[in-house]
Amino acid sequence: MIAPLLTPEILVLAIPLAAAGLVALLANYRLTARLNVLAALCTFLAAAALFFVERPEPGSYLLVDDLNIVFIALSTFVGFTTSVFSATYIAHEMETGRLTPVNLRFYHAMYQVLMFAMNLALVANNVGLMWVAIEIATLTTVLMVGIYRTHEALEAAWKYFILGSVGIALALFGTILVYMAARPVVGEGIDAMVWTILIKESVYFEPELLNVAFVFLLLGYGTKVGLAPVHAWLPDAHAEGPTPISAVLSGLLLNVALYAVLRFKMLLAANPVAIAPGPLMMTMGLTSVLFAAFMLYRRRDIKRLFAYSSIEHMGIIAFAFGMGGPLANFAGLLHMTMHSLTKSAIFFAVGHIAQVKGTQKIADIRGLTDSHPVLGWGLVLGVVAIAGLPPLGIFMSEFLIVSSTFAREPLLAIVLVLGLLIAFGALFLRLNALAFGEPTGSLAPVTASYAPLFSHLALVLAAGLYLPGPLVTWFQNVASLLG
Amino acid sequence: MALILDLAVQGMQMVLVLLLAPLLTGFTRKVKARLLRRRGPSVIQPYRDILRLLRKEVVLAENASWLFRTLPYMVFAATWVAAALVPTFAKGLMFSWSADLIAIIALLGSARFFLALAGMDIGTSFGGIGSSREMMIASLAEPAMIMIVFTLALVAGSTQLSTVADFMSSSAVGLRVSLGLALVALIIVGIAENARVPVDNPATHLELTMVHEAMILEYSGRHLAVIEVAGSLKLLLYVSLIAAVFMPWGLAPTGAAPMAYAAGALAYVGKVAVAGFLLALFETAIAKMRVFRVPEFLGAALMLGLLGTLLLFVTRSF
Amino acid sequence: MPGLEFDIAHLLAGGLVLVSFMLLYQDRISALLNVFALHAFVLAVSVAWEAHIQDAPHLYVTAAIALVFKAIVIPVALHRIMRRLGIHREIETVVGIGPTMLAGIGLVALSMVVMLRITEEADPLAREDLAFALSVVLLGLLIMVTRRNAVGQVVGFMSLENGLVLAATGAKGMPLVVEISVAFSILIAFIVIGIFLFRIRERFDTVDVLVLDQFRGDRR
Amino acid sequence: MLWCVAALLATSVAAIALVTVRPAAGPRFVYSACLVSTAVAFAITVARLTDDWGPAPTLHLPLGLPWLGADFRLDALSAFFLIVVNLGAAAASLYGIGYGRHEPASERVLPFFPAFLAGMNLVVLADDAFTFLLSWEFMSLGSWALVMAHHRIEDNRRAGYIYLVMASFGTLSLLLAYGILAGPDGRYGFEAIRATLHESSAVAVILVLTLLGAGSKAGLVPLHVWLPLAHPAAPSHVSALMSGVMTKVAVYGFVRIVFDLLAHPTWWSSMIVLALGGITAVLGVLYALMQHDLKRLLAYHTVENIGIIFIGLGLALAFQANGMVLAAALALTAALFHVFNHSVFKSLLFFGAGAVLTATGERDMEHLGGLIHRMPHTSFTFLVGSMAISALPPLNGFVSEWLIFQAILLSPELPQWGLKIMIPAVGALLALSAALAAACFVKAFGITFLGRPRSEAARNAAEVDRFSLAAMFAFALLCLLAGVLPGYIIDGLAPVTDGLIGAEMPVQASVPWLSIVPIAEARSSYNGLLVFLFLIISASLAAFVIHRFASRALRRGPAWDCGFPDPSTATQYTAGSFSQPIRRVFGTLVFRAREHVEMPPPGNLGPARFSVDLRDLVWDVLYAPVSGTVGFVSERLNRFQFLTIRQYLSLVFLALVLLLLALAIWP
Repeated sequence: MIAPLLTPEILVLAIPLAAAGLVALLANYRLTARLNVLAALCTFLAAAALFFVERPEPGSYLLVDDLNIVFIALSTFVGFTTSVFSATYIAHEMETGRLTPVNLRFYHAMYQVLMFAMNLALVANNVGLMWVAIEIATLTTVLMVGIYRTHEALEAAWKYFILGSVGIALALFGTILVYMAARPVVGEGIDAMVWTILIKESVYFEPELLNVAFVFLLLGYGTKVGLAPVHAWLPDAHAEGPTPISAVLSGLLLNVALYAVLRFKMLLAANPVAIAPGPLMMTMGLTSVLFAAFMLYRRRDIKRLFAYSSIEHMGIIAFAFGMGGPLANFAGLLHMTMHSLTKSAIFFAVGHIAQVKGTQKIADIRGLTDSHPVLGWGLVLGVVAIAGLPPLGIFMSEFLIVSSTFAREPLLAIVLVLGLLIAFGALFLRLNALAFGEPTGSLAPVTASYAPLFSHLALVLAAGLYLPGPLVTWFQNVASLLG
Repeated sequence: MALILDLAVQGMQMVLVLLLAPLLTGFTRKVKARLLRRRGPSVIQPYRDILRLLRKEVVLAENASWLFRTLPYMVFAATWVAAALVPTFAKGLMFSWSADLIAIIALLGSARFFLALAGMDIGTSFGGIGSSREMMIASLAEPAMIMIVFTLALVAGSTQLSTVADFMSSSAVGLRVSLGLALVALIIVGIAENARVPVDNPATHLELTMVHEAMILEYSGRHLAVIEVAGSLKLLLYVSLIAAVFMPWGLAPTGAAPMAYAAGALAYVGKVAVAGFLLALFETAIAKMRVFRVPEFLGAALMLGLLGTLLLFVTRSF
Repeated sequence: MPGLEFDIAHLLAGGLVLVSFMLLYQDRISALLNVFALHAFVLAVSVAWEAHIQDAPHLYVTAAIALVFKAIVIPVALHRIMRRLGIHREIETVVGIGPTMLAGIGLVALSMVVMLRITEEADPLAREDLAFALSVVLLGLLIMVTRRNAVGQVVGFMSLENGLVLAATGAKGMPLVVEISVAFSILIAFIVIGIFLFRIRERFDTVDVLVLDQFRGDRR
Repeated sequence: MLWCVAALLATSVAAIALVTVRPAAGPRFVYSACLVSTAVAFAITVARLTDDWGPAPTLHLPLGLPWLGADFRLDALSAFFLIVVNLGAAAASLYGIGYGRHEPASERVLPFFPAFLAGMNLVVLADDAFTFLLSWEFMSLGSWALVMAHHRIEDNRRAGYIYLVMASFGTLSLLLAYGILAGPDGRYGFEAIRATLHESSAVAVILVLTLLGAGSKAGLVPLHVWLPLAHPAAPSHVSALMSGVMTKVAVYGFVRIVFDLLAHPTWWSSMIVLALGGITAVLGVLYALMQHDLKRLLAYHTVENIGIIFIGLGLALAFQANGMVLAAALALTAALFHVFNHSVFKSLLFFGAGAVLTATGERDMEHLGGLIHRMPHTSFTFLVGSMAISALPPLNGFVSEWLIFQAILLSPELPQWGLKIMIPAVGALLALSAALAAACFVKAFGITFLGRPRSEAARNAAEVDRFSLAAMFAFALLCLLAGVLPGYIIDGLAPVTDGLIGAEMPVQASVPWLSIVPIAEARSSYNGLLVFLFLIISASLAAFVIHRFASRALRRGPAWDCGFPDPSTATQYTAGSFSQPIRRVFGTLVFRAREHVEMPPPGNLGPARFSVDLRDLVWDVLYAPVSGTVGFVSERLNRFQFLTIRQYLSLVFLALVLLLLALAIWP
């Protein structure tokens, strides 16, 4: 009778939750770190299993479909590699005494809770449940960002918390409005919040309500996605929190929030009378791209630099999805996958750098390719990838986005290209300083393992050259699903 | 048989220009002297000089390179070949098609290139002055020359000198503004290229005013002789170029009877004499100009050439 | 007799908006907290009324939560924190009270316009209710924006949450999950804010956000 | 064909491994591997181009865009450019075998060198937009890494940065061009693109974008700024590749898009190309004249030659637009011929510069001189290269420029008055640039190799290794052969023009005496072989006669120098003083050149100082403002990093209110 509970989608949720409790109880931090990795691995395996078992009927709470399965696989994988990275990273933090064992128990527990929350948000078939999950994720990350208890960390966490909870509130209001729109059609009760039913019936929904709802949802979840002008928490949270958390934030949480936005976009797109959600997303996307591109120039903190680049890429993705159509959607999905892999890889590299050099100031880091060749070239490769140069994956997605956009919306495409170029210039300006020139700072070798970093980069490289057929058809289905 | 005859004619032309060149130089010197109320050296003085130089030994600067010693012959060869390809007394010579007008200009260009290098080899300040000024002048003279070629080629529909000459002697030419402009431009370029007054003074050795002389300052003996010959060949070349294009009368057609050739030769000598006289007259009439006036002088030629090309469309639209 | 029910519901919802305006008007922390208690109380009553007219008993729970936590616990707690931090001086607002009020009125008008565009099919109760709720939400945001002081911002945030609750309860038959999540989130929010205030207390002697903002490294 | 590319990539991977384990054996292995694979590729393509032309072989790989795959095609055009690429690459590898030994940072060169070669090969082979752009950018990336090889020098970093930004600018504009070509539903295959008809407005946009894209890589003014910075920064054999070969790949991109994919250009589009080409040619050579850094001078000459090539392409466009296919074939042949020539002699010259660099460690001509005594072979090959690039007969540079002149002379038959008037003017620019080039190389060769050494390093220079010499002599020989036997190359180009324009020049191999006749013998003809023979015969004849019958005596003595020989080498003409007259003529308006002379007053024995400052107008007018704007905007926006939480909240608030307002006023 226990058997029905062991379906992958349950496991994906159960494992992290259990692990969280366990870790919270254990004292030995080495052990907890290992447990953390182990749990993340199991979660990933469970997620992988999703591909092989036949899908369960969408219940009123859980759902597994083409769209979210991609996200789940991605997030669990990155979660796993990040946990590997974090194990060594945290160990170093212990040695330098920035963290106490108590902090660590807390940290690992929160890490697993975060995993749980994100997976829940992804498999939720219920807009209310999804909302709850995203809230939990936010609150946990708030706590983790503040974990160093320095002035900056506290301030970043506070900023994140205030802005985040306002976002929460807006999103909730939007959700309520959706319910209100659905109720007359679907009828009262739980059904009016079940995703699969909503999407079926949304043709008959009250368009005006949907419009208002989407505005609130876009701003609410958009805060989590980090779209300008509601991005403000993102750079500081990335810069002040522990690096693994920055990696998870950029790599996963943003995607999860975007996933939520996409769900509701589909809802609106299905309704003939409601306003087209595309233009809104495209405007916010372009704003983010341009804004972030310019902001990149004045950055002095290496982690904040890449945080802004995350904003830029989220903008690109939002733009692609806003543009819609099979090509653009495909490109958007691809770009999202590639970005979370690449960006987390970059944050791994940055974490190593910051630990080796003992600083996050760009001005104090020089000539990495000389002082730490592997690390330096890893960073170069990562930046080359994130800047959209071949033969890495992001080149392909940007190629598709731009080329497919230009024929339809020349002006927008040109704005986008402008933003890309400006950001490109900024990134390489900084890279020149970081990776080349006379090396400065400590020459101590890196103790941590490079495995997560280079496994990500290898994946991105492989994807840039060759996408396996099944994956492609998968993406294409999803793209058509997104309309 | 015909082949041999052609070869003979071609050879004759080569020898003829070689022999005639110093004579032209001497002749102009003589006329100039006369115009200045001097008796002046005899007309064949240049031959004497050259023979004397040939017999003298070469005094070579210590750090002269192998290039310095080979260059005179290269200069000479380039100029000679170019001169041999310009119809003098007969057109349609055997090898005249092996290089058209542009190629001839380019040959002269290589001659200049070599000479300028020679000027820089020893590493003296005068050599440098000479070369740099020479190249500056050339950088304006060559495009002007090319524009003149354009004008001719667009009129005659060919860059082949024989064809051009044919066309110019035919009645189809008529009187054209652009041809006049081209003639003036060509004369200016000729003066500049041959380092004559007012661009340069072949007689002076006043260091700072000389261009051509400064480059060959370090040469002596046979090298100097060869270069001198090349110089006068170049002068002759320009004269015969003007003659062939603008006074194409009396040019013997291809495969004509020997008498025609003789007549052509006579006509040619006549033309050369006239040209030499006019040149001398011109040189005595005006004074040398400052080096940095030269660009304007040549710029005028360039403008004239371009104008000539453009006016073609006005006078006759293709 | 539905007419009366509607009117009372509207009265309460409108009352909530009114109280929001009062919040907007306050410039002393203690007074602010008291008014917020009132705010929560009105909310509780209106939720209870909703529960009555929708005869949905679970809404009474929500009403109770609102009453207990928001109207009593939180204000008291904030009073104590305030006293511990020794800040009973008045809150410096960013813009004067007058302009703020005007802005608030504009916001209410805006929410009306947006909401009343909704066609009549959606039942009128929900419609009016949403209009009021939206204006409460917007006013809450406005409070957060115009207060320089962390407590003031917290209060603004919570009045915003009240607006959400109002909307949720106005949504007929909205599943329990939402109320729970609301209460839950408020709980979390309160705890976390508490933690933060403590930490901030450890670090600096005030919760004034301006001071927080001053601790900004040059590493940007 | 692709196997060679694969071999190259494999080499680069192997190189990474190698430099990590055994740096010592690195250079020899890597360069030999490159040499072999490129040589094989060269042989294959030559065979393809010369034998009777069958259907172009294609290859489909399941790489790249999933539903499209990566397509490769070897048609006449790509075959020709492959020949250019692999010829240069092979020579550079050969040169590198020797040069690489002196390379201090070989671990930063070896991995990227083969990758760079592979990238160039792939660009030329690609048969769909994605593969094309991927290889294109890959090529840029590889060369960027090579430019950054000596990254500790500040200037090199700056050069690399500017280069990469310009490169991605070019790629993005090409990307936009392909965006139009492929249409919204993404038909990226070249076959599909050819099949579609584009309306004239789209054609215009595409042409401009292509000019921006390919031009920025090829170095068209005003997109050239990166080129003279980046090319000299790289190791010399890489500079040779970048200048001699990579710019040609850019030309390939232009030809491929404009002549092949975009079948029907409009006549006025050719005017843009012609104007750009003319300006580029003249400005390039003028910039070059002002330099005294040998490698930078050469880089600027690349700009000039690119201008000449684009003049040829513009002519071809003009003729093609008016259906004069024969003339178009002539012009295109001339342009492609010049592509080949330039790749040969520019590589040769960079090899020479590299040799000088290894021998003396100097790039600044003001510290060189007299090298002809110490390095005779290098100086001989450099002389040949200089003559070739100065378009002097009987070498190859002259032939292609001569052909372009012939094409220009056909312009009066064009119907449009604009072109009638414009083309002769462009011809004047071409002639001007040719003459200036001659001046410039008199300077380059004269200052560097002739005269007396101006520094200790130059005094003690020694001849370079035999590999480098082999590469240089091979190319010098090639310059001569291509000059005296141009007919074969023209015939070799026939299938290319045939494929692009549908016409070809008359067959040259059958013409007696191996001379070349573009249109008709009565119109114009040129015989490099005869001219060469005449020159040799008459020169040796004269020498023989004189030595036989006149004196052959020779005495060494001090230089005459008008009686005042000065032992100090400082009295020689310097690079700066050599170019002074031309600077006076053109400089004042092109560079805003200012000359400052400080004469010490009489009695003061201090030295007089002479200084010149030149400004790059293009930089001042175009680039400085752009970077200034970016800086300004980012400075303004930067305030958003330092807002208080409340202000951020107000941002959110404002966004919300605005959106709601938008909804409120929504119809």
